[in-house]
Amino acid sequence: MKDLVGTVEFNRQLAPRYFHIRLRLPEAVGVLSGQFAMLRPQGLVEPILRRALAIHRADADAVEFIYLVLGRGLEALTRVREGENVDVLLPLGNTYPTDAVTLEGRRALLVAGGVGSPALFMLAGDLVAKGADVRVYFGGRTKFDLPALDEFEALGCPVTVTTDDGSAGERGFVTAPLERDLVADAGPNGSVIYTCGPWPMMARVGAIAAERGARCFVSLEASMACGFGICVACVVEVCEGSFAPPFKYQKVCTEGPVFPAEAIVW
Amino acid sequence: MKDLVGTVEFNRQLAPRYFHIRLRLPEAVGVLSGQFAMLRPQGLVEPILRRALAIHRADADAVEFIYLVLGRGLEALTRVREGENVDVLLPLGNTYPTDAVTLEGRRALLVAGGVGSPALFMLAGDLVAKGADVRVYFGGRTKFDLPALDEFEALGCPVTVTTDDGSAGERGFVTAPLERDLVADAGPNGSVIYTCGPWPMMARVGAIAAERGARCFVSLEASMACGFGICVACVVEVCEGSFAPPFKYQKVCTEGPVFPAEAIVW
Amino acid sequence: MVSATESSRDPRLAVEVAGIRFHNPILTASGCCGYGLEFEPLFDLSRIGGICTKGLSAKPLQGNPPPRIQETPAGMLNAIGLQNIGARAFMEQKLPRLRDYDVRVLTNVFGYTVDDYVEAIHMLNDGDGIDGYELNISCPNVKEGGLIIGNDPRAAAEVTEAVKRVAKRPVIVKLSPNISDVAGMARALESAGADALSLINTLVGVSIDIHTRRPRIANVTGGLSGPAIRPVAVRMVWQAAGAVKIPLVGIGGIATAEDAVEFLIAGATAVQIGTASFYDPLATVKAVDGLSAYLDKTGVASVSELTGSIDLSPPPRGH
Amino acid sequence: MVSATESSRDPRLAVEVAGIRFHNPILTASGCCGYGLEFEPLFDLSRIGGICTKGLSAKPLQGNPPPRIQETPAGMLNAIGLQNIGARAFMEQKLPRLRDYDVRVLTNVFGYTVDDYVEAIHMLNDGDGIDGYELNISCPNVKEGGLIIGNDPRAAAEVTEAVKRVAKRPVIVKLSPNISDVAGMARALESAGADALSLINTLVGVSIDIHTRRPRIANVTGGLSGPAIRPVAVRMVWQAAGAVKIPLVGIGGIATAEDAVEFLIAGATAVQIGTASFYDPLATVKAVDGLSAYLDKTGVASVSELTGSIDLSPPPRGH
Ligand SMILES: Cc1cc2nc3c(=O)[nH]c(=O)nc-3n(C[C@H](O)[C@H](O)[C@H](O)COP(=O)(O)OP(=O)(O)OC[C@H]3O[C@@H](n4cnc5c(N)ncnc54)[C@H](O)[C@@H]3O)c2cc1C
Ligand SMILES: Cc1cc2nc3c(=O)[nH]c(=O)nc-3n(C[C@H](O)[C@H](O)[C@H](O)COP(=O)(O)OP(=O)(O)OC[C@H]3O[C@@H](n4cnc5c(N)ncnc54)[C@H](O)[C@@H]3O)c2cc1C
Ligand SMILES: Cc1cc2nc3c(=O)[nH]c(=O)nc-3n(C[C@H](O)[C@H](O)[C@H](O)COP(=O)(O)O)c2cc1C
Ligand SMILES: Cc1cc2nc3c(=O)[nH]c(=O)nc-3n(C[C@H](O)[C@H](O)[C@H](O)COP(=O)(O)O)c2cc1C
Ligand code: FES
Ligand code: FES
Repeated sequence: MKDLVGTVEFNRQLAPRYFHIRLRLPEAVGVLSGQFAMLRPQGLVEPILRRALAIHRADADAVEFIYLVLGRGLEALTRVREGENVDVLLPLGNTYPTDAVTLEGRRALLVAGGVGSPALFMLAGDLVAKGADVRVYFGGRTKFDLPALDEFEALGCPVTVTTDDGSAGERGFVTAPLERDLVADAGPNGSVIYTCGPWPMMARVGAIAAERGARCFVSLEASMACGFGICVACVVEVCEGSFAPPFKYQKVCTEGPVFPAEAIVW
Repeated sequence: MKDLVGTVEFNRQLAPRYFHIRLRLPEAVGVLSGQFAMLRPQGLVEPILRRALAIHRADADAVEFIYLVLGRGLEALTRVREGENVDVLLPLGNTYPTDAVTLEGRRALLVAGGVGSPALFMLAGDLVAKGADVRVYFGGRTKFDLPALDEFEALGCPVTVTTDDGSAGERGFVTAPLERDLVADAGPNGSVIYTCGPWPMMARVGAIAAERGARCFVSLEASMACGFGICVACVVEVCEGSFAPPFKYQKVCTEGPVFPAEAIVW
Repeated sequence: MVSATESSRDPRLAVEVAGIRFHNPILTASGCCGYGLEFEPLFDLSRIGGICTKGLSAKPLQGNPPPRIQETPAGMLNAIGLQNIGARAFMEQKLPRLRDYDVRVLTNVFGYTVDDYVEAIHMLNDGDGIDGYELNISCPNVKEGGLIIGNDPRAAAEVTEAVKRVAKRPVIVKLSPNISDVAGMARALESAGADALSLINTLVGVSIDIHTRRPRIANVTGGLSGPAIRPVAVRMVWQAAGAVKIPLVGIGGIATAEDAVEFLIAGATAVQIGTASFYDPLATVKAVDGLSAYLDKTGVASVSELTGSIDLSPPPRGH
Repeated sequence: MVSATESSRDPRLAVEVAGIRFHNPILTASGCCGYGLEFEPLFDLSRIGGICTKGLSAKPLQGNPPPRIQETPAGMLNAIGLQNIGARAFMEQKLPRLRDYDVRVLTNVFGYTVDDYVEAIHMLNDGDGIDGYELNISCPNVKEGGLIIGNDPRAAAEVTEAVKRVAKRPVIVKLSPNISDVAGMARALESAGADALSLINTLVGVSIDIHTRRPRIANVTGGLSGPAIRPVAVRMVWQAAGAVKIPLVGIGGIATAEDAVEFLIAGATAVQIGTASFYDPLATVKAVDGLSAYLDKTGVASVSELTGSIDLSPPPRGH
């Protein structure tokens, strides 16, 4: 974890309210898939808090993020231009357990919902690079809510797209093709599901995995003030026994953001 | 007084910490010399208050300001680029009484200190246009503190420059050449002095005027929250009898910013 | 200027506080609108629900020496010192012109002793066009050696009772936020006969220039207002709403219709916009229009349905 | 990590509070630094004056359900609910590693009854490497039906006296800002034996989502912190400084060395940085360096000369 000053290489709009930013870093930082960063335009006075964004891509000395503007924090980020600076604390959080895929040869099913996709992109790339059998399920409300779909498609693994309104791919929820394929696929080795998206979607994915006996890892979001464990704001309620006592609340920023689906009280 | 949205035509740096901004207005606004505006980059959340700036120049549908960045309000203004919007409330305040110059034919001595000069520039232009005998005394700490000196010089009236460090014009305070000329000039019609600059400078100019029996008008600054009379923050203490009772404190934004020098408790 | 007519008004916005009918729940806050007339060049005063004047005293007051204000993060400190022309001059010079507008007028009143309040109210009782009084009780009590009347439920109730005895119009008492027990204060004022409560006044603050080491306000302490204090104000409205039955007027950091809705949901029937008018002189009229838009979008039938509608059921997971 | 050595330290920054010598007056605030160790990857803990831990109770606590925070203008609300691993686990798991650093450690302690405090202090008395205690008295008093101990001088003094009887280390009592009479509270705590006072804790606030009409914090109320509250905190430090002789630790919205200096001038001997560490994790070390730079620039010989040096002479005209 380092607090660095990143310099904007580009910060471009992908779709209404979606942006893609690339920051050059003053030093190399090792990033694991699923990790995130806390960002704030340098010198910004209001709003005070940094925003958490999944690391979409990491090179030796640069990182990329894809973000959906909900309020004034990320709105302020959209106004930062090439050559300007962004304070960035990274890398934060844990990573996806992948032994079951890379060592045991199970299939990896990545289920992304909207802007949950950046949290899965490095994982997809890593697993494809290791020759794993990776399938991506990407759901969005409309065709404008499939940020960086082209980057997933460029990885070469099969990508199934759904939209709530049918404006791209299958009409309906992304859990429909997932369920279909899980039934069709039910083989001896089974699958490991990795998912990031809206809470109800992840809850449903977790339930599907439990029904089918597939392992499932979810990448959670939570309101964060610090991103590195000092505020104890970002908690999620976990099931008894899933973590060492005494806490039923675990911090998403340090114990997560990746959790086994069955550990979460949905 | 109107609350308008101005669009930046240019916003360029003149010298370290000095900027010159031009805003196109959506409608024509009649501006008198000495009036000011309250500005804020549109959508800015912090700092909350607008900043008061003298109207340096006004065309039918555009206004210009010259400003010295002291803190984060005007700092934020420097970041607004061509085509972006600025909320601007204008025109505000009173104007300079000029009958003694234009009707009685007295000489006008304009004494500017640093960024006090924009408050005098329209006056200088108006008086020169009316054929008055105008002399400008422009003092700054250094040669970098003489904003828009070239614009004063372009008016064609004599401009005497002083700097505290001698980096431009005469070394010393601007009150030195003023005193010299007032003595030399002492004729039947006398002079009218108009001044805007740091408080101690204006206090000294007022005292010089009083000694010599010259009329003197000062354009004051004060901490302002609103600029149009609703907060009662921007007061200056006035001498008894100089304004109608009951107040010894007068609002700079509505009773001023121009006051007869002798009305002020310096 | 032609005044807003009945027909140009959104009937869904009408509210009643202390028996006073307001066209809409957006009022100006005391000390942040002069005597109301300062807004004449900017908008038709009849478009807003009400005007609450600068604090008036029986006699004119000079106020504090400058500097009187200082900007702070998302807020400002002020110590104007209640400079005002006095109740008499207000009635002679300002009130007749306010009568040109179809807007409710509350006169904010303050004093250092019970007699000060009573004297001012006696004068204002004669004012034609005043709809109600708002008592500012956040002044040092000179009798009790400078303790703030509004921080002491007994003193505050005493002022309220004395004023209620003479007032010919409804009395709204304005709470100081510099207290530990809002509910207790609210109950004391309700028992003392207040027709409504408004809250909050400013939080006491200090700012020091680290170069000169001098306070940035000549009076040393000033009142903190603006968006910075909004969460404190919403909390106090919510606590007062749980304690009393009389209506509440929410104040504190309100800048937009959305902010106003937050106070209504917390328990207010109307709101006042203060500091925001300094940096957004049209904030009040924009908030009126914004309230209509909010009702359109949400399908809520009227603003009064919002009052006290806070939902305290547990939130869904995943937030 | 190699610790800051004596020689790398600026001796002009050393201060003493309640008999505890700090290398410099910059401490972390409770609840805004975990147990200190979370900063290990970012900076050498020996560079700052002290660490004030997350509030510890005798037994571990689960804390409140989420959402626990909400951003507000220039500030934030929190209702963490004092989730903590308990005094015992702190001493076993955290304290030994903190001893690797040359930094003073204050353990923040809280409880719902006098006995809770005494029990926690008894445990912590055994902790090797603890330099002092900070009592958080802003908790609801379960005995008195939920009234806040820190809002009542008698209850606060009672806790202080009980703790002082058993504490083997200096006791700093942390004031709630939700009170009307800071000076009175400060005097009550000084009389009760507090070795120093720290102030302020958070202001109580509420924020409501106008779309769901639900409070944005599951606990409904939360504590307001951050730059928004700084003027209130400076004011309270200044008022407390005028009321008591024991040293003060200033807290509230401090983000930079300049902010820290403002609190020192108001009367504080040291300060704590809270919320700022969330958005600027290096805020504390930057403030330490900034203090040295301030002394260089102004020629002031040491930070302790700043304490209480506010200049109340009338300001020059023209401001
Ligand atoms: C570990 C982690 C990784 C994340 N990765 C990404 C990412 O790669 N790309 C991305 O676009 N976003 C990501 N997010 C979510 C992102 O942090 C928030 O959407 C962002 O903070 C919102 O900031 P804002 O300024 O746009 O809106 P704010 O002003 O903070 O909020 C505006 C509105 O959105 C609501 N809101 C705020 N945060 C959330 C949230 N997390 N979920 C739902 N509603 C919220 C608020 O309650 C408010 O109503 C991630 C979050 C976490 C914790
Ligand atoms: C009627 C009027 C006309 C003005 N015309 C101009 C103009 O044409 N050009 C121009 O550059 N400025 C002008 N000013 C002054 C200008 O308004 C302030 O300098 C400005 O508000 C500072 O804003 P800031 O954000 O840069 O600094 P802030 O963040 O507001 O303040 C930074 C520091 O400067 C100090 N400060 C703030 N305002 C003043 C002030 N008025 N005088 C001295 N110190 C101050 C503050 O106390 C603080 O220490 C005018 C002021 C008035 C009242
Ligand atoms: C400059 C100024 C002057 C004020 N004068 C008064 C006053 O005379 N009487 C009063 O009751 N409140 C006065 N107030 C308090 C406001 O009416 C209001 O209660 C407070 O500012 C909080 O609201 P806001 O955040 O919207 O400004 C004043 C506030 C400001 C900023
Ligand atoms: C998330 C959070 C948790 C806090 N937890 C505690 C606590 O456990 N004990 C305590 O005394 N104060 C606690 N505080 C209060 C801070 O220590 C500090 O007094 C307050 O936040 C004001 O300082 P700041 O504005 O610098 O944050 C907490 C504050 C925050 C923001
Ligand atoms: S975000 Fe602060 S502890 Fe997780
Ligand atoms: S600036 Fe508000 S009254 Fe003059």
